[in-house]
Amino acid sequence: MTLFILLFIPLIGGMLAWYSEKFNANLPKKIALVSLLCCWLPLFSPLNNIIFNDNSFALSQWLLNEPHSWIPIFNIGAHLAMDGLSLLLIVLTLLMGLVALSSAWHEITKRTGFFYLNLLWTLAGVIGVFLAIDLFLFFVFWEVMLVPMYFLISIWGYENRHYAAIKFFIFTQAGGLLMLLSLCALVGVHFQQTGLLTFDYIILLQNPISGDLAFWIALGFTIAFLVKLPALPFHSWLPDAHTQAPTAASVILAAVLLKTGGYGIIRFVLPLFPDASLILAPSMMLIGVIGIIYGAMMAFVQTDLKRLVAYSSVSHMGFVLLGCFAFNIYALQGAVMQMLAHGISTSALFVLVGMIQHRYHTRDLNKLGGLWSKLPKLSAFGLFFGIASLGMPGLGNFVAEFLILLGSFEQYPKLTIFAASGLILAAIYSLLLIYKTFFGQIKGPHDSKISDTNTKEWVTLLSMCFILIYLGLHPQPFFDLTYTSLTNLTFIPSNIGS
Amino acid sequence: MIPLSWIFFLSLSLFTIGIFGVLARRNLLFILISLELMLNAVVLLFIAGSRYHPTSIANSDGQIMYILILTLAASEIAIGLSLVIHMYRQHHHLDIDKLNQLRD
Amino acid sequence: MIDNLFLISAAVILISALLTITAHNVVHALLYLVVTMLAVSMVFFLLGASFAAALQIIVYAGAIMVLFIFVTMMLHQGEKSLAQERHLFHFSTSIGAFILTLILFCELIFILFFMPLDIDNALTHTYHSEFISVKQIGKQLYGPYSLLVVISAMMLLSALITAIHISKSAHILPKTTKNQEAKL
Amino acid sequence: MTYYASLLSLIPLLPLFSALILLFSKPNKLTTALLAVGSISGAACISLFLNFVFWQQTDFVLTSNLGNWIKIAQLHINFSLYLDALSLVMITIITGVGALIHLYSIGFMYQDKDFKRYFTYLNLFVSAMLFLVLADNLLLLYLGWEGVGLCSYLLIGFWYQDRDNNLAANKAFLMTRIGDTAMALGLFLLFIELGTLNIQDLQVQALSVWSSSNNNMANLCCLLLLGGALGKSAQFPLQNWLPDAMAGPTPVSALIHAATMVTAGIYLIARNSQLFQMAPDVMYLIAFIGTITLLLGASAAMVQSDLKRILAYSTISQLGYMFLALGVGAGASAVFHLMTHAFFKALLFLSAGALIYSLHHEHNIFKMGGLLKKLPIVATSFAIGCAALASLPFTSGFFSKELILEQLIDSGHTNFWWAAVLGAFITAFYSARLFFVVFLGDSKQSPDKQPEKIMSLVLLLLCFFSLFGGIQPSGIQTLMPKLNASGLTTLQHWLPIVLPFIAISLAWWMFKTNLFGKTITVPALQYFHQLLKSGWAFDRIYQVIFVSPFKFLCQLNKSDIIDLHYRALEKISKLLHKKFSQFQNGKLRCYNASLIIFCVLAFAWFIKGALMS
Repeated sequence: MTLFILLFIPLIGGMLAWYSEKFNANLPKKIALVSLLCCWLPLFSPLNNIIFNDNSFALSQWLLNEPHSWIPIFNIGAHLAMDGLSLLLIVLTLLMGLVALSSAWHEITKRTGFFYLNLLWTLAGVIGVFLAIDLFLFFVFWEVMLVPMYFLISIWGYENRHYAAIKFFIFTQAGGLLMLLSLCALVGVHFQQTGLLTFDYIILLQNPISGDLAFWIALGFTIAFLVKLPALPFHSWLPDAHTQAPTAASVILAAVLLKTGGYGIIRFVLPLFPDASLILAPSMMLIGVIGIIYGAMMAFVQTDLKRLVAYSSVSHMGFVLLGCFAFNIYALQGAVMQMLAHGISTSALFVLVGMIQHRYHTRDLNKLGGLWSKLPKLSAFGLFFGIASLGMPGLGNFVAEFLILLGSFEQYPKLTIFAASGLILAAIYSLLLIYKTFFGQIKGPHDSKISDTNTKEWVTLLSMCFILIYLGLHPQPFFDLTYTSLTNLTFIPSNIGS
Repeated sequence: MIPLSWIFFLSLSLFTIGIFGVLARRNLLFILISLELMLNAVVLLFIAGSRYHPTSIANSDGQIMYILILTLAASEIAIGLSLVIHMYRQHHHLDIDKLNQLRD
Repeated sequence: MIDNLFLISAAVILISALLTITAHNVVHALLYLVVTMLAVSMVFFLLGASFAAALQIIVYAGAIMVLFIFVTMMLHQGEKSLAQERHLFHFSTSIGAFILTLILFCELIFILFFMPLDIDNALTHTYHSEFISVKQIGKQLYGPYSLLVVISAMMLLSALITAIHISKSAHILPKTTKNQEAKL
Repeated sequence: MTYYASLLSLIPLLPLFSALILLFSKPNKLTTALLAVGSISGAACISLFLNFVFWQQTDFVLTSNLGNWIKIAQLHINFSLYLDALSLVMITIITGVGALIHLYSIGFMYQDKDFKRYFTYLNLFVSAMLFLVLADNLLLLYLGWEGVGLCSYLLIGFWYQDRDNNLAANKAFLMTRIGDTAMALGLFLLFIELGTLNIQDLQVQALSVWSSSNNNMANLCCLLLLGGALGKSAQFPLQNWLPDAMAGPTPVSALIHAATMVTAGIYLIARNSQLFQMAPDVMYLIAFIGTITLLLGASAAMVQSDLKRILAYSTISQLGYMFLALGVGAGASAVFHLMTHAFFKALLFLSAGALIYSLHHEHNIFKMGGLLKKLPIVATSFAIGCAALASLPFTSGFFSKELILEQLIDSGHTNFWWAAVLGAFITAFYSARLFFVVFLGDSKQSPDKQPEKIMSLVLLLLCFFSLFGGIQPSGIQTLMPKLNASGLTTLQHWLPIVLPFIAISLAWWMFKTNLFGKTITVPALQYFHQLLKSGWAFDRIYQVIFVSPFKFLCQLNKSDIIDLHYRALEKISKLLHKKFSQFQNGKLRCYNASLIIFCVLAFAWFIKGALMS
């Protein structure tokens, strides 16, 4: 039952926060904080039996497995299970929930109750996505996390937030529907082949379907996840959603919602359709590489700070896609690590951009400049996270990108050379970001009352720095955690690649 | 005995004349009149149909259908005409093309 | 003998129908319509449906057409409406409708005569001559078709109520609409 | 032995800890200086102590493991340090020169308000360099490599208010980043081919796996590693970032762009010497690039007017010498030249710093003159530095450059020898020109303040080293054959010794007829002078070939072509909506007509169907 508790806490917390707004204005924040903190309790048991007695993976891949029946007629079960990969991503979600909460603490003033409802329900949806093992339940949570995010962007966003919110909604909804189609097709084909109608992932895993229909179903799933992980052709919702979303929403969007795409590929596409994903692999890696270069080139010319960071995350997610379809253990570990490191570094950048916007009321790079002399602490953090996002060794992003490129070099050397050029392009736009905002002469008005980072912001940013450094210097625990769930994906096919 | 195809031709041409009447005339009254024509054409067919029905005993379904169509025509005309009056009272003309407020 | 009688009445039907729809004066159109109705009742007689013919004359031509004429008289159309009518309907505006109906007519004729449908042979061999008596219709009506009677009764009732309601509100409405306009 | 291991691990960690302490605490200037210089001099003492310990032993190895980094499948990487003769020399140079430069920069940077930030970056830089030099595997080396690049970026752009400094810093970081990416690709290839990234195992595996020398995989790996070295050591294709890197404070230029960072490339090739032995073509390429850079740097330095840019171009040409030595297989002589160069180039830069400090940030040498009397210490240190640079006899520069020239002949590359000698001539010429223009002649400006005592002390210490830097620990001796002049012809032996004097007299003659400051009228000569001044116009070439097309392409695609497609989709649907709404015009007759039209079509379809069958 622990997983269901973990799921219901944010849901109930959200309702309470919304209801409590009637009593006084800043009660919802506190309730949201309390519910986020006690989300950690259910995680306590799996966490400590991993840290202390690390034989937790001895028996099976799943740390916690809770099958319950939900709709018996179609044999749809409310089946939640957690393995190393989902545990990692849930911990990331909760962390980023706290960061989003801290950044929204002073920024959101109107209708706070409803805001925290949406925030917590998005988190609940995402946790559900990471835990759901039953495909139907997975789809339900896929939609649950989408609707509150739409409200977050469209109500508390900036100038043309409606356009961005609607665009975000249409893109992800189209992806979701495509996934629903392929999901039903998968179950149908499985039923024909084995006469067993089930939506359960573990059973579907036993006898993967093959043939050209499997290819189309795999393609359906992959496209749905490509929309969410913004791969190249479907990425155009991300910059708009990020620029118009309030800081808390764009932190959640960047840190967690993008990861559901990557998680989906690793969890559902690769194991369920082994030979179809082999056929898909070259084109997907090509899309990944083009995404890296295209995202970086787009980030280079942006004048809006948030758009620049948004396009940079398109480029980083291109690396994840490259890693997922490279089919060897290094690339997959790199992809998971990239999801974690990118989640932290990009959301930190968004928190910083939020702070700059909160103080200077502008995101335009041409109007910003010389922040180092006015706000040294904030600029120091900005420099650190800018450097992290360009992949400086000793920080999480470098380890991830190194592993991804190492893994994909083994399969497609020529393609990886272009992907490696992404490292140079990443350096270009990160340096541009740092130079345009923090160095140079001050352009903005000189009101001296603008305060540097207060303790709350200072603590959140500093903790994120330590996490990134820890990820960079000691990533081994994360590798061991996801080792079991990734090894069965890495059937290194001898036929592809030179 | 009248060959059925003639009756078919007759009712068919009557029906087409009715349609032309509905399409061409812009006065509501004339539309109602041509509607009546179309109804008669249909009734003709019903009666002919039952008359030529190849069963041993005499078949009167056509005429029963005629009775029904008759009541239909009557009620339809009653409402049609009251609408015409209503329209005339309000717009002082019966041109149907001017009645397009429902559009926007 | 019956055939040429049928031909005459068919011709009358067609001509008067054409005249109905092309007449400019409403009353002329109505009268031509009455003539059509009578000719149709003649055809009913030829087809042996004497009861239907009688009904046609009494109810259709008698009652409905009279109602029609009664209403047109109420609308005191006068000379103005005749000029208006000439303006509303002249051949050049309805050329589109004419072509459309012509195409429809040709298609129907084509289907009727040139399509390889086998309607003629089935009918010619067994037909019977005696008339259908009113008693027979009555038995049928209140036998298997009793439901039909109930439905038509309901329909007539509803038509009655609607007609009364609309014509009643017709009185009140113009007054209210006037002061509504004043208010606007 | 473990005692030494923990001592070894202390060397890179000391500066790191002091950098972190400085980062998070807000000490006053004195404690910052004490902490910073203390940690570096601590590391220097440890390395000196290790020198004494291993002075006699010829082949000693000391390793210490700081912990595990990445362990997946075959990839076992851990933070382990590896000390042998080569890295011992390197850490002595880095910590020795580093300590002196830290000491010097206390005086130099005392007025600056970002005193703490400066020393944090400097300490971070030295610790990254030490990690690079002591790394046991290529990934930790890469970590140090990028860390060094980052700190050089931060230090070049130290005075961030000025726009040019930032641009210079960005340029430096990006150029080195291109080299680093090539090196990263080299790392991947090496791991896939040889299954490990540990440097010592690599050398062993290379011998066994790539049996036949000169197979293309060995060439490819060495080429990629060379790419990294070229980027970092500012060699031929990627060298135009070094002159702009002079925008940083002068002690930074001394430490980073003369003594330590630029030597990383040479260390990388020297460290993987067996690997490069397997690829003779790449060795020849290294020699070739060395010569080109040598001549390019020297010729450009001849015409510069900015004091620090002259020294930057001379660094490029001296590095060219070292690459040349590496190319012909004389790794030890390259390292030896690296050591001596570190001392006298640091001396030159620091004395230039003192000069700028006292002349209140005056960089143009033609605005200085006749300072011999006014700044005696700076003048003497400058003189010794220039002498060593021009490799006059009995200076350390003489020993190391002679050794390289001799190695060139031993390995039979006589054409490279001639180029090297020409380079030596030009080097002597421009160092003499520099000295005469700055210190002799009529004085245009008088210095408003003398350099700090601490700066003069450091200068004297460095003078001592650059004169007697020739002595080396025994470890290097074994790698290096004795200075036997057996194989040389008399010309080859005496020419390099006589040549600097000829160059100096030529420079003296030109100075006397004050040809130096005169504006050139002859258009062809003027064009050539401009070409040399801009470092053979590499900046413009790269701007035209790479930068502007890239910028143009990005600007072209500013509004995201793919996004335009989606917006076009939206516009199309709006258009269709407008078109179709015309049908809803409220006229009954139109609705009837559409009804009849449909019947007509239905009949037509029915007829077609019936006719077809």
